[in-house]
Amino acid sequence: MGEFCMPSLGADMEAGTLVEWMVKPGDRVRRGDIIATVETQKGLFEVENYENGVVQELLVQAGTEVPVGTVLARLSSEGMAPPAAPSVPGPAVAVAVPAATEPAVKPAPEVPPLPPVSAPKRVPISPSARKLAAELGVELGAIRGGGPHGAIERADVERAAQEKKAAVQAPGPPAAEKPHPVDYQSGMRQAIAAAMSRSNREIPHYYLETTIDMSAALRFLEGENLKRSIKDRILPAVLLLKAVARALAQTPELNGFWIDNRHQVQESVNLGFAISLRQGGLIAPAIHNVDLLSLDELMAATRDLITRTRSGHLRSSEMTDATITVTNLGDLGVDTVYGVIYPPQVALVGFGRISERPWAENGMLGVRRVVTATLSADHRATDGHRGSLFLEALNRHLQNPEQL
Amino acid sequence: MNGEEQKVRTTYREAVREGIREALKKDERVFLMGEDVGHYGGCYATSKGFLQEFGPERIRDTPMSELAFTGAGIGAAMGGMRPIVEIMTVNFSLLALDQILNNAATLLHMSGGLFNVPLVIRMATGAGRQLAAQHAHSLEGWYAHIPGIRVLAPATCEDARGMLWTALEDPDPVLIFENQTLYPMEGELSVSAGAVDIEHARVQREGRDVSIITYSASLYKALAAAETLAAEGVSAEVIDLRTLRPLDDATILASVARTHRALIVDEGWRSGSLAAEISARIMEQAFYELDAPVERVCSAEVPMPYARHMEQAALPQAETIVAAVKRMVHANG
Amino acid sequence: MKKKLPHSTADREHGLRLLQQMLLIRRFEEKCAELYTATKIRGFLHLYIGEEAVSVGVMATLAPDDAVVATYREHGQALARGVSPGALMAEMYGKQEGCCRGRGGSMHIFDAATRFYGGNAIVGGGLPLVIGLALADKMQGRRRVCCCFFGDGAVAEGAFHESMNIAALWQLPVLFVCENNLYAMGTRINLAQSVTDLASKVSGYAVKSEAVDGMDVLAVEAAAKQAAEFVRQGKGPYFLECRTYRFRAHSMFDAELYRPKEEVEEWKKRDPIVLLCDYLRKEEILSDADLERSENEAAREVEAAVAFAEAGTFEPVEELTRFVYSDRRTG
Amino acid sequence: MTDAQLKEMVFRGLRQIAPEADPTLLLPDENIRGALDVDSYDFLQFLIAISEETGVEIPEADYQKVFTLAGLFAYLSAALAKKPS
Repeated sequence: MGEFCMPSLGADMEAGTLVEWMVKPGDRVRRGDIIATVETQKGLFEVENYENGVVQELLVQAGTEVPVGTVLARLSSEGMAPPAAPSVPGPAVAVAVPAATEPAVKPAPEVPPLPPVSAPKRVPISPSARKLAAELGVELGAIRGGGPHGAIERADVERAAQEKKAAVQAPGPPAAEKPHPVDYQSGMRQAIAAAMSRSNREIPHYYLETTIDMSAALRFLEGENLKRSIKDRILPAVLLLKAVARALAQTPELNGFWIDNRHQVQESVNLGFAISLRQGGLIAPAIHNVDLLSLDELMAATRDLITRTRSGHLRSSEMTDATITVTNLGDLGVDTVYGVIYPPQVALVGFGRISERPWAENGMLGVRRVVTATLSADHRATDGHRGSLFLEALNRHLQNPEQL
Repeated sequence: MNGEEQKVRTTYREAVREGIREALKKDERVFLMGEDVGHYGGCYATSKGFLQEFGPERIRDTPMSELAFTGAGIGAAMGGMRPIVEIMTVNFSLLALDQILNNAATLLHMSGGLFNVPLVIRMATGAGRQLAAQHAHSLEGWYAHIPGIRVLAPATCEDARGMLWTALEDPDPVLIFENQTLYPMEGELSVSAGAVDIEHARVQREGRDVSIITYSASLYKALAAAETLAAEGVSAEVIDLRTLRPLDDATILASVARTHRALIVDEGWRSGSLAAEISARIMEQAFYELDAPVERVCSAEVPMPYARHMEQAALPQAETIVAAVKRMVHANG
Repeated sequence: MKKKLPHSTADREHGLRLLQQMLLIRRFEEKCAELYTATKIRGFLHLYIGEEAVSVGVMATLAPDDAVVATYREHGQALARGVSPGALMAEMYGKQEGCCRGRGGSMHIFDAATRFYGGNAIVGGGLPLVIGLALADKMQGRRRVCCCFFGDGAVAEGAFHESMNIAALWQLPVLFVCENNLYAMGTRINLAQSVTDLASKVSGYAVKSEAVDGMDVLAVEAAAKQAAEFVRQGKGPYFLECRTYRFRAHSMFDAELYRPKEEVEEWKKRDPIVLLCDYLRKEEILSDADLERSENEAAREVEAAVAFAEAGTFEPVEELTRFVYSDRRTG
Repeated sequence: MTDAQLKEMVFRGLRQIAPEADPTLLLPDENIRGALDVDSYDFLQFLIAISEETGVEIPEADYQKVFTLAGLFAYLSAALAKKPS
């Protein structure tokens, strides 16, 4: 079933008004036929069809303005003998551009208000003089500024230091204590603290756990990676991310938010990928539309995201768009992770270490490389049965890695 | 003689001419192209006698088509030559700015690294000869804004003689600006003078109280100002930038860290000038070394007038430099 | 009215190859239009549909080490010159597997192997470049043709007049190919040129010139062969005006308010591909099976190009400043 | 590539992925990833850097052999000895 969408006719075209349909339901259309006219700020355009088929349904009447990508009509391809030249199976015309609905408004995490600053009378002082005063342990209040508008300059500080030394004759100036390093983490630490405590306060967590045999998945991955140069090698974590995205198709209610006591399931699958920062602290920016990405695209997106996270170049959308978070502590040798959900999301998937463990199967005992996958979920939005369906689907996808 | 290098008297013009001549002799891919470079011997006589010595193939007079012969220089460079394009003055280079910006500076990056443009373009620049507004621009700062090209401003005979060869060896386009008032300037060159580095600025005069940062013809006004200030107990350091892109931040910042004051002298107009860029970099990277705001002495923001007294009033002068430094240093009352 | 075509005898393979090249360009450009509406290709996109005979006819007469400089409507030149469709499509997808790592896009296609010195988005911007390339060849004693494609719009630019004069003055080996498609974006030629017969217009520069029917690939090829030979023998520049027409808008976002639909339909009757097919059928060179094979071949190449582009990857942002200066130099 | 160059290259690569750690303190048979708190992503970047410098692409199956400095050096010198210089 093909979809005919409002085409983008120019780099700066946001929307178009459908002026007139040139076809009606039941009409046969071929590649290259003009099936509608569209009005944009640049003028009237004849819009070309790209898929052979039969018009099933016109979804938008003449005269309405819709954003680029909106589905205008449905075409079916049955009843059409394939043309002599095979129709080029180029990408489906209808790109599933997520309808530009208003993203649900997410309340900003509370940040404690800044304490009011009492404003002492500001003494103008040159930066160099301020630094020198600190080095020489000279009190700024004690210096008379000789610069413009009474500004304090190096000369003033040097003179004050001389006077102080002469007056006190104390043994050597006091050692300037080492300025304590500013803890740049404090901002991030506060934000994490606020989110986590709100999560525990408001979200009734339930936890589910399952152990997944990773042999098939890892064998597949090792095979795939041998075909690729090391630069394009795919990490096991990427396989797990893709499996989570695919499993969510079975239980879409785990992919979304709980806001104003309403469960808001999201259509696009944006996985929050927990990345640890070397100096401590953790950020879980979103990888968008993981369900639409191939393994190679997902690996590239992950690599780009980690690099930009570590260099502090994240986009605001990546900080707020995650619809579910995945935390993978496999590197640190932890078997099981019972994670805390990032509000307002309604679920969090955790993966522990991939390790060799004894495995019993149809009466035989063997050794398999396994991983423990856990689901923390918000009991207001889903219940254990749906959670276990998700984990079961996750396991099934990892047993058929080729389809990921 | 304590084995000190044997020196010879010369002029800036002669040094430029020798630089071109040496390049033409050392590499047969090198050729000179521009208006009146051949039969006329060069508008500033920097290629006098070359037509006879090297012939019309390598000393090419061009029609008055700055855009086309500059573009031809770019094409020839891509075709394996090492052209020296002479645009008579920066004032006429505005016609060729499209080729310089959209082709020369951009091709390597836009083609994903496929094509280099090993081209040198020389232009006269600056005011001071009563040539009035259309022939007295100082637009090096514009070109120093463009990623993909290098911009040089030789102030001394040594640099006028030695920068060209290093520029010709550079795989990327290099622009060399020669202030027209410098051509008759006398100076000394060692007999074995040759190629010089084009990456670093140079401290021309050491000092403790202020760093005067400048380039090209303004260098000599700054040195004159420094002498006057010395007599009044103010020790001024003078830095010759030599390269306007990339700027040698290290030398600039090291100097400011010593003197805690910076004055930039730039013949361009103040707004959006190269001086503005240098001032911003000092504020960004040496803020805690500053004991006074960074000052700038630039040309007055007027079209350059013809009358001599008016033109001199518009241009940076040693006196204005001295006044600015005094303000910064004696601000202490 | 029987279309009169020059009777130069194209042998069977040569005729089919010309057809194959034109078909590839036509299907490639149609796919670009589709991908643009699906937001896979962005920015500006100028399609070559209708002018295929010019690039295919001229490229057939150029040698591998001749140089080519073109404009922003250069997909036809690039494909006819041998740039891989995959590298071209990936470039428009902004992927680093593109011919310029995704940095140039549709208007700035470059290729070192085929000495394709680019698309150029400044009207007339390539003309000074080509005379420089020709000057380098001449000074180094190489017998090569430097071929430059440009439109009737460029004829109004200063760069054109300055370049024509220098090319004639210094007798440079330049083949100027003017694709006169009657419109400079939205300005018809009679509203832009005092003399619209461009071939005769350039006689003022003492440059050998000729006009040819730009819809007839065999005519273009014959004229281009003669022109290229003239230039290769060092007899100086040659100006070949190809009178052609573009069937699609100037670019993707152009409502074509400036030209009547009837005029477009009239020119479509002389579609260069249809003209060649009619001729080859009349000469019993082309069978229906040949045409179908050719269509399938074109479809396969376009499909492969799209797949290559889809599978491409994005250049890491860390490479942003690479190639601003040469790696050897950047400190 | 001499042993000294190999050592210098490996340490440079380790400093790249663990800037604040000091790789020279690593014992020959200590687990690099554990000691320097290096996750699988960073370890892959490290191997990519090594492959760019030496041309040796270490397959996943051999990861076990290169978790320690001693193992890594032995593996690389063996691989380099086999490769035609």
